[in-house]
Amino acid sequence: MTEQDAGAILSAPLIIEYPFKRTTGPVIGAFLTGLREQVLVGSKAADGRVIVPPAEFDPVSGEDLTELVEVGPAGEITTWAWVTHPHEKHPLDQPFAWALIKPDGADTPMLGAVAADGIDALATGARVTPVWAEEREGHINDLTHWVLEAEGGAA
Amino acid sequence: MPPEISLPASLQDVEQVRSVRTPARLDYEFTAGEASSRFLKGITQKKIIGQRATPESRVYVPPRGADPELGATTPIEVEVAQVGTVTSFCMVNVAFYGSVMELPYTSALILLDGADLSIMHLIQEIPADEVRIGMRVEAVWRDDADIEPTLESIKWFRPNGEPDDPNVRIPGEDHGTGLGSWVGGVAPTEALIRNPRTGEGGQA
Amino acid sequence: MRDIAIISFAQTPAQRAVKEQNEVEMLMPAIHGALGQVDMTIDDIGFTCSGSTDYLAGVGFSFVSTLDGVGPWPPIQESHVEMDGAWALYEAWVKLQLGELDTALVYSYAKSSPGDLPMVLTRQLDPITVAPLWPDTVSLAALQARALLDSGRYTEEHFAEVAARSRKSALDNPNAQLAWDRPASDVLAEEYHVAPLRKSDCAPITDGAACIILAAGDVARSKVERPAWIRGIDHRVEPIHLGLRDLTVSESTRIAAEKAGVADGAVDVAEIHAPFSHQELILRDAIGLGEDVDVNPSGGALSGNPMMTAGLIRVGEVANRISNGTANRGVAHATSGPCLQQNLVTVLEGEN
Amino acid sequence: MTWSDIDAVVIGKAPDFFEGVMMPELFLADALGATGKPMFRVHTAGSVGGSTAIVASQLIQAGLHERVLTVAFEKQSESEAMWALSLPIPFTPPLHAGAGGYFAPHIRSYIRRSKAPDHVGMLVALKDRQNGIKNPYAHLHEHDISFDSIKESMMLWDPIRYAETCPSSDGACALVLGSEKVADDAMAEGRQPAWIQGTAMRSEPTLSAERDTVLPLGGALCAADVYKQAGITNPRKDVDAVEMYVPFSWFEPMWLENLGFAEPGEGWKMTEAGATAMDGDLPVNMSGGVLCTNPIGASGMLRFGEIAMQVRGTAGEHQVDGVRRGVGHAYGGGSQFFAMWVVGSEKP
Repeated sequence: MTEQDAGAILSAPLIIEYPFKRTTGPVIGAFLTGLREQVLVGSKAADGRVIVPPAEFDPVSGEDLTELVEVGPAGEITTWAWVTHPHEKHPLDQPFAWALIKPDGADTPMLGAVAADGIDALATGARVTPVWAEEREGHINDLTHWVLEAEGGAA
Repeated sequence: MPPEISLPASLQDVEQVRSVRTPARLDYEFTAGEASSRFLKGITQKKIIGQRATPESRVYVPPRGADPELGATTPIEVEVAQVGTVTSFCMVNVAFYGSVMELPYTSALILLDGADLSIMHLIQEIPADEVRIGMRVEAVWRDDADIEPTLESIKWFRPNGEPDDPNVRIPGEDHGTGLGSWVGGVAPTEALIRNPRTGEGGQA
Repeated sequence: MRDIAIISFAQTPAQRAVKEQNEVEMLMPAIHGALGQVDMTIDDIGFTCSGSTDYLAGVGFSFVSTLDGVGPWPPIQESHVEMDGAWALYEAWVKLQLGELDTALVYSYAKSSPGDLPMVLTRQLDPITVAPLWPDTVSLAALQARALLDSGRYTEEHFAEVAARSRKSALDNPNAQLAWDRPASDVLAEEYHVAPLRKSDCAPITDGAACIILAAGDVARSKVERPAWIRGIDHRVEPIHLGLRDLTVSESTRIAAEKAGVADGAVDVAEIHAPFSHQELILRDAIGLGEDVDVNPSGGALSGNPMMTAGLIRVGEVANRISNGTANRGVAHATSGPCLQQNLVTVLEGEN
Repeated sequence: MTWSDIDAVVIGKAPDFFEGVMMPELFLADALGATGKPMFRVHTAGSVGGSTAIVASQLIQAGLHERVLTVAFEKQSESEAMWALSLPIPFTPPLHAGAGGYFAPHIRSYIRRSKAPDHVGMLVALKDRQNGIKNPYAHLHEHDISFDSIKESMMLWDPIRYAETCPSSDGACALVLGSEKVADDAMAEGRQPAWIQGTAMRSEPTLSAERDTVLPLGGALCAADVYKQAGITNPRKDVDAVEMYVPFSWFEPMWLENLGFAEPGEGWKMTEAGATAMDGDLPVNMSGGVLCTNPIGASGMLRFGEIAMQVRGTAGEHQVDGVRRGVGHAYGGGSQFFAMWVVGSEKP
């Protein structure tokens, strides 16, 4: 190969796509069942904390966690990040906030997308409530996103 | 067995979710790299061009970027023949993802004349149960208009009419038989193998 | 413990996208560079260990074909971790502790450019409750940054100072991908990327490779004038769920630093694997570094962040500064997982 | 023993595309009881279960830890293993037809070189499937398996029949490795440990002109290394039982030769004579082996764990009497990555 050909490097699209069907196990299964029923479920850890989404194993001791309790569904933002240019794979296509949300009665927050008019509408400690999909199948996307309570969420 | 779970009242009488579909797709742009791109350019000209690291080292077809014995790039190009010898083969009766071949088909390891490592490719134009180790075969190219930078531009290999090679061997197979065993009281050592970097070793 | 030192380190220049080469082609200059510096070949190496992951370039068994780059013939003693190369170095260090072998070659590499890296990395998250939301790495880091601001310990000005200092330091690093000299106020003037993070608070996407050679005791002394001795090395992990951790601290780093013995002596230099500016602040606190420590003189991950390799490069950068006499004792840190989930700390020292 | 007794966790599995989770040990950290501890992830293709256990043992041998949990798993059902192994890569024709298509020509070469009769592969399959019936943890329990049913099963990748092929399994395996003191304590409490007498790993390139894919040098050197550590000079005599990685039946005679139990070209004669049966002089794959259970990432560790059970005398129905020393073997990639250990009932 001569020098002037040196740029002729081949490239092509490579797509990795799987339909993944995952077995949930009873704990995560209960969490997804809850989403289908518009209920949030957490698990009680050995130290009494309520963890949501429920942990199958205690994050400190590693023991099985088996006691599931209802939490929320409304809750409080513990931290957040404002996305100006949503990615096509993100849950919302308008600028939105990712937030860690601690449902009422839970001791740990869970990740969610919060719809809001702008970055100024968000604050740590703000109250949010879930928006549910009309058709639910027991999937994390059954909870499509969260909205600020002041913006019309049914508290 | 999973432990017994205690559910909140609101979920005790509803059917539990047991599985969930989480389809995922990731898009990449794959780069063939220098060695493969040079090789595949040859293919678009219906040439099979192997590569080697040094004038003495092995000729690799297709080259993958490194001579795996030397751990070195393979800048030297060597056009190899489009005929070769079947060193082993397998008749495939099972469909698999990405497969476009009609079943059954024969995929074979073919040592092209002038190359030091067999390529895997299809054998056609002969009944599948007549394919033999040692059989001499030649490349059959697609129509010129359909030639692309892939080994699939060679549709398959077919018998070229030459008599079988009775001395066919897999490259490297002498190492296996030269190993000896503990049954014979000789443990294998690296010394049995020629070190391609130093030229040392290799007595059988 | 047996005395093990880093005697050689080579890396490829950090680049946004190495489009001309496949992985083994990109990797070989690092391997050849590290061997060449100490006039060794693979025949002189007792154990080889590498770090990489299939997801970055989307090719399964990526490490199988890149092994060709070392020329593993006759067959070699070898292993691979699906982790940053810093952990491959840990495995090699353990192997040399057994006393049978005296040398080890450690390499790692990544092509992050073929895919959409922040989205590819979402595949590390809980596959049922988190990954289907596709929360990209920058957004997760921004959640951590906001929590740190809310803690009142640091401000966005502190983030900007880390961002500016790192890129200025990188001007002296020929392998850096991003290097510039602008004041922190310029960084603060940038629009938010994912608030509260700005583009300059984030590491670039990088392709690259690195290689380190370890040697024990007298073998190390025979090869180089001033080996960089590994005085301590430890790594720890935390739960992946962000809600289960206090994101404003790094407990796993704290434990690793303690076990590695960071506090046993003065630290001259530290290379911290912080892909986001605020993470350097969290990590400095967790490791227990004082104000006088020269942090990330290479420019750190903010100036070039080849996945699976940036941690190993931190070790190499500290080793170089010890070997060339500019430092006597240093700390290198590597991280993995979302928001500093898993961390490794090693302490390196010159011969006194 | 509880989670708090464990000092570190070493986990292994094969490619992450199988489950669609990148570096899944990160997401599994608390399930592994690893919070606040060192956790390490090994990936050496199919040999990974073996190499993971070896890396774990070295953490103890180096004096770093007293008790290490080592785990390996694969959940092939989450995706489809054949897909994950045959991802269509641009410019690369899909000619292999999966692992069977890759290994079948090597098996044909073995048969030609050794002049082994056709029925040897079927004898291995019959033996392993019958052994698997005795193992409650085996994936396949084929109570009506017979030589004829194997012979009549479909020829998938000639010369590999369907019944001579491993299944696609979900599964996991975990071992707790302890220091000399931990094992002494177990002995004192009447629990027989399996003493690790040697460990070894070797790698060679997939596609190199120098290598012999039928009797890979890496496998032989790996065996030579581990035997030397364990003081084995005549493996056929000094080893009581073997769990080896046999995903396609013909690999039993091939590995018998590669691991020095038979002269090159003679391994099939051991199989044919029944030497590798439960009641033979060198029982091989008492558990039913990979031919009955193949959760890829765990398959190597299962070999290592099964042989430890034999030495400890805890293998239940598939226990062979009087196993004082055994070999666990795993291989991966294109017969290029090897991991082996020798365990024994006696302290080395």
